[in-house]
Amino acid sequence: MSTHTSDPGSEIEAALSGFFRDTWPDDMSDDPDVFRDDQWSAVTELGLTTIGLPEHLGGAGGSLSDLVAVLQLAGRHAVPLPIAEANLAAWLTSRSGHTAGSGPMWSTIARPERRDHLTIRDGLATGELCDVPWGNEAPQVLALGSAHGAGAAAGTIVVDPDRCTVTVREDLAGQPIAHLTLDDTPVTRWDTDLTADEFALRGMLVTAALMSGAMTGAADLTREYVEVREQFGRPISKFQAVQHHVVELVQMAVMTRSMVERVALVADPTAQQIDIRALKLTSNENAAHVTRAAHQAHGAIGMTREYRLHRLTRRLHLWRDAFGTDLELAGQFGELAATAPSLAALLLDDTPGPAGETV
Amino acid sequence: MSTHTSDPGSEIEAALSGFFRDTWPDDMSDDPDVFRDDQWSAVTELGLTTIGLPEHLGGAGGSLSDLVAVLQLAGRHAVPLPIAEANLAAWLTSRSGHTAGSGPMWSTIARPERRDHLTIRDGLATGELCDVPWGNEAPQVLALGSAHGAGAAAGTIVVDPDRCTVTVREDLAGQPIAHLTLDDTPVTRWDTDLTADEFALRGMLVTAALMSGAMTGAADLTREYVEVREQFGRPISKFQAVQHHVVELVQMAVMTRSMVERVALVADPTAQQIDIRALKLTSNENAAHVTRAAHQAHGAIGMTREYRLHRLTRRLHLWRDAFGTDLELAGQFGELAATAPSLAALLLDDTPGPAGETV
Amino acid sequence: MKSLRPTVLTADERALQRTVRNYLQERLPEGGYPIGLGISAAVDRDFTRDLAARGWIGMALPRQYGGGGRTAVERQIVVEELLTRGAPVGFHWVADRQTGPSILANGTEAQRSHYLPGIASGQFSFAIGMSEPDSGSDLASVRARAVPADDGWRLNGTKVWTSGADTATHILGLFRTSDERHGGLTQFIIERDTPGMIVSPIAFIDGTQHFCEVVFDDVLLPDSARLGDVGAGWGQNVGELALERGGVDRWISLMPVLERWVATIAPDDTLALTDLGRITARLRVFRGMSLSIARLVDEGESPVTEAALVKEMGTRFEQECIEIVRHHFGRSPRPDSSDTFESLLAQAILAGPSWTIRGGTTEILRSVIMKGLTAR
Amino acid sequence: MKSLRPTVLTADERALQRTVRNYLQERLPEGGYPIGLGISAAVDRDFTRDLAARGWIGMALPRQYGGGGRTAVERQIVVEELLTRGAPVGFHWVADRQTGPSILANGTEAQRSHYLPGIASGQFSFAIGMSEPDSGSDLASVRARAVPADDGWRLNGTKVWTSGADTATHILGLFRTSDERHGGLTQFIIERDTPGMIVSPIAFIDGTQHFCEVVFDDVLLPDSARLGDVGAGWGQNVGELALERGGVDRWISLMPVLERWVATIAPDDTLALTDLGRITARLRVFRGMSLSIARLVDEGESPVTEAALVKEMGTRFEQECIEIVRHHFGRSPRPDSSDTFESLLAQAILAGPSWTIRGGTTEILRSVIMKGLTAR
Repeated sequence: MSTHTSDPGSEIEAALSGFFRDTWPDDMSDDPDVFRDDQWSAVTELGLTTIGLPEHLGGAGGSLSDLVAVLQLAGRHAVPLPIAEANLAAWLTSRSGHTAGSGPMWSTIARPERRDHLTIRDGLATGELCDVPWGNEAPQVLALGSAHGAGAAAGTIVVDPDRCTVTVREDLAGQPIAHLTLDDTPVTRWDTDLTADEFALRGMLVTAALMSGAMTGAADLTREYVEVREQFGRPISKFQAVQHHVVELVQMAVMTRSMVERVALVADPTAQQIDIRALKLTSNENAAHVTRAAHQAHGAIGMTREYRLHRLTRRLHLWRDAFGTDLELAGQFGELAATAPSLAALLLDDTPGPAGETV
Repeated sequence: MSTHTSDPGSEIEAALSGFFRDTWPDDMSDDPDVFRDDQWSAVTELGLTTIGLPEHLGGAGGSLSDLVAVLQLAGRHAVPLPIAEANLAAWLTSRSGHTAGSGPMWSTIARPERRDHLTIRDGLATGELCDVPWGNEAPQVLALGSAHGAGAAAGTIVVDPDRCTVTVREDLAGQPIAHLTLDDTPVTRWDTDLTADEFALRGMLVTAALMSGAMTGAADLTREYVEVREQFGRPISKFQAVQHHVVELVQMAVMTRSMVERVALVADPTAQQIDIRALKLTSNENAAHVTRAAHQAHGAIGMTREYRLHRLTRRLHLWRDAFGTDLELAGQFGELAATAPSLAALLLDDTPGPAGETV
Repeated sequence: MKSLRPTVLTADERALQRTVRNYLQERLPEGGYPIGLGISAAVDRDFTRDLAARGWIGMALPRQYGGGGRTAVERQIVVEELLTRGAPVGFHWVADRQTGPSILANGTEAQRSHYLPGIASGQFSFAIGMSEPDSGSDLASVRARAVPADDGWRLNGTKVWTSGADTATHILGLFRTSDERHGGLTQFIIERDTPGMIVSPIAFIDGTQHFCEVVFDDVLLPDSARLGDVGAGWGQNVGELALERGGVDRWISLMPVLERWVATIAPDDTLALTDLGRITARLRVFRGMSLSIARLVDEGESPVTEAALVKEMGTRFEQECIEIVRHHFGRSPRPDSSDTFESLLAQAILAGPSWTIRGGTTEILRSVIMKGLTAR
Repeated sequence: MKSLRPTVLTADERALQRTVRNYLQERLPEGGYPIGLGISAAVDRDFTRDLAARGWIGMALPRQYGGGGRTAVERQIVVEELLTRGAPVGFHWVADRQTGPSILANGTEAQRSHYLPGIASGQFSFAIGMSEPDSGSDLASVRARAVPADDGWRLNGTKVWTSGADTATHILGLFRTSDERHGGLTQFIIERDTPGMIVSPIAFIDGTQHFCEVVFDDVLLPDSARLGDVGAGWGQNVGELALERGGVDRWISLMPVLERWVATIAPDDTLALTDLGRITARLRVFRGMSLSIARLVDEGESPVTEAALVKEMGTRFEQECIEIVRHHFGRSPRPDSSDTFESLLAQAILAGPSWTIRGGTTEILRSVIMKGLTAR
């Protein structure tokens, strides 16, 4: 029986939690203003940007559960580095028949964006990629053409930011995002059978893992704070209203974690379609509860940059809109549910095949 | 200054609250199984079924604020009689150029219903009127034809239930509703310039007044109960979570009451378009909070018919869907807001005229 | 708190799921049975007997007592299929979910040998006599009293809100045997025909009569009717409540309504589809959590906090779902409608508030969770 | 609790509304001023002076002190027009809303004659020094201390989360003058350049710096700086909080975001229109309540419970609105965007959680309401 309830990412979590805690300690209240090369080297040397990819494709090996465990740690410690983005880009590379780079030749990815557009002719690309995370720091930006209006057969586009006009901005969490303008810019094109949908699903899983970690972080932080903070002569944890905030935080964190780990465990792409969308949608909604409850339990101190809560909640805000917003996902999932032969089977079947048939 | 903050229904409220309290006392736990003729006579003799209508039209006189005050009392005491329906029918009668009947010749009204249909030829009507409140007790049923698919020019249709096939059912609150089938049934037709929309607006106001009363009743009842009920050695009102339920109940009741009285005060049909829709939509949403909070604060006892809370909450459930459901109203109000020249002016102008112009 | 480790169904478990599903599809044809929502399931002794014949009652009880000797996950699989159909499980529901396991854990050998086969065969139906007029969330304030008498016990007092007592063959009651707040409570099993026990239905808000008052007027019991040690009732009761809370019935009972709602949604109704998506996604996530809890039980854990955590969210979520569905229904549903969707929705609207009260109120559950967290 | 009796605007009041609206349309052309959300309004001394010149600051203060001698309702009308535009009212906001009335009620004649004209003319800007690092919701635990010294007072301690202290000309601070929990608190007015007072911005979650720490290091004040009696500070502070809570700013501050959102809604976007309808209807109802509260003030009532009741709902509702708007925005908004809607939405997302904290947390307000109810 224990095969079904093993905790698959637990080994790597145990091995790496010290690294994360030491490098981004719990008492960090603000992010460093710059991309820390030393930290990034440590991250890449540990193989975190390619974990979950087979070694023969240049990956660090390990399972999807291992990747999820790493990203939960990254979320838990609000790591101000593009671990998830680089890992996603490495996966895209491998799914495009290439070997994922490691060391200095890492890539970030361009998320699907309504405002993006790209046209490619004779190896020259023209268009825009908006809000590319860490697009100013990455040596390479990968974009799945079909996700950016470049036509379904466009494959994976490899962009060198140095050849683009780059405007750097800040996202909601204060992390750098780059606006890339391409104007007959030479790009490399890789063939891939990956659909925009498959890419988005991987993006959802990766983002939900980060969110799960950040929710756990916010729950832990709040539980600590309410024991220490006193008002009216006793720790605020003694107030029923504060307890309700704490309970909600734990519920949201436990729920998100349990689902993201469940999805990683199944690891079967045909089965993940449903569970990953459910995961991201639920994570988005749970994150809304978490930010509200954590801030409310913290009071004024949580609204300052001097205190570390904002590092978690600002990232949660950001990730809610990455790879699937609530309305998009709810609409998609709703159509899926409405066209399923049986709603009960959709919920209860572990691996629902086409037409609701149980495999 | 006091002219603006007078409490216009307060006199009639003071005059009648004793009658309501004595006839439908607070410790009534269930409704009588039958329509009580003696109670109905008392109600009609007091003029409650025609209050708010001018005397020269057969009404009992009084203002819209007086009508609202009476209906709030009816809601507060969960009166198991069609006071609101009869009053609405009397208004429809007067708006059709006829004199509102009193005494035994009262009418009830058919609410607009998607499933209804009526065709009329040579004074003979064929079709169906569904879920007509108290349609089995009323000597007459009035329907505004345009609200039941009988064509915009159909006027007010006067139906004699004795000439229809009548099936009696129970609504959510356990009150009788009749399904009327007409098959070449002789009906009377009155001309009226009333539109289906104007009729619905009046219906919304009347229903919201009932809801306001029921919310006040649920809030009062809960406040009493939490002081008396003890758990863990003290009144449950001492628990922060229970206090939050009480606060929410009071908020919802105060809010609904303040809005329904505000609408009654303005009494200008062109101004009411906006406020009445806002009132009914908000009342619906508030009622949802009230039923949840009141039941949660009461615990198991509130779920029994032996205790009187259900008389209020079941009616609230029912009234939420009468004359405008949440989705209908929200959609309508949304279009209104989206097409207004200024959202701020829509909110802030007391009597916004056409095209947002301030009168 | 235990982490809710991820798990999936094995091939054998999926096979069981198919078997149950196919059986119920035949046994319960649409329109051929009274549909109930979770705990409000109809009582149908024939159906109970048919399930028992297939080994689907008392599944997790040991074989030596007539049980199936199967896992908590296997039981959950059966229960899921039953509840999503609103099957008439009312007769055996309480016994299968909580009284059986409780008697197994706390009963004497004689009690096990007598009651458990009766439960597993679908002959015995239990109701739980816990709450009293002045003792709801604060169970320790129970006042119904059992005093020693003639080698046995004499019971006096009143239990209320005892669901299913009208059709139960046995009542499992909690009685005060001393004044010690928690240590003064003891459980007794009372057979239905015992002189002095009077069961009277209390009309529930939806008009049904399964909610009962049970009066004990000098009821005499032999000592063999006592379940567990004198003074052990509180702990046993808490254990039962955990069983009551952990199940899928806390988020799945609205399925008969949801299935019928889905069938009414127009393909271009973005609003309804969006709402449906939100609901379904969350239910799917709850399902994963319930499965993880069942696995913990099968590993010998006692996931009390986890069960409370899911029950608290699940019941609140079901209430939100009712709100959403009624919005889209668009008119006031009639409880007496011949349209199943309409009448079920009306029932759900009326009974829904009880879901965050029964089996521990939202407030009590949050304090159970909080205690579980700080105990870590 | 007073009932919130219905009221409508008089013809004169509607005329004032038109005048203000027309003026602001010219004075604040779209794109020509920094838009702020409620309490986060920008500081613009020129704008403040222009409003003062029109008599729209300190409106409800008596004429003899430079005020307008007008009603609370009239002040609300002006404030509504300002806030719906996100006007840069930051410089005078606190003084106009609460410090002015408080000095009028509690000050000496000399204080009234000095401060009130300064406020009404837009010269003086106040910030409130209440909270301390260990004293947030529990204000009575204030530890910053004032001790008698040289015919005056010596102040030591630290105030935090003092909004606008960086640009204020005066701080109104609450200090401990004895150990009595409530009776040991006294208020002082401290001018900005007073030696020993150090104002340091604390970075707010959205990156702005209006949230300040104010350190008092042996600050010496004459006794004339004391506002009200020694030991009367608690009561005065409670009175101010009521003023802080009653205003329309507790439900209207999101209007600049909502106005811009509406402009983006496609005519066939049922989902967005439905959400917009819900929001607008409720705002319209809140407006009626705020108007009734202002009328009560004009009648000499002190609607403390009513103000708390509306503030508690209003601020929670504003947070719900942010959730809704961000759903429809459909991507993560950038705080540094050149698109006003996008940057305002980003600000609202980040700052929104503070709305149910400032001016009394949800939890504190509920207990204020509860007390008000039982006092009836």
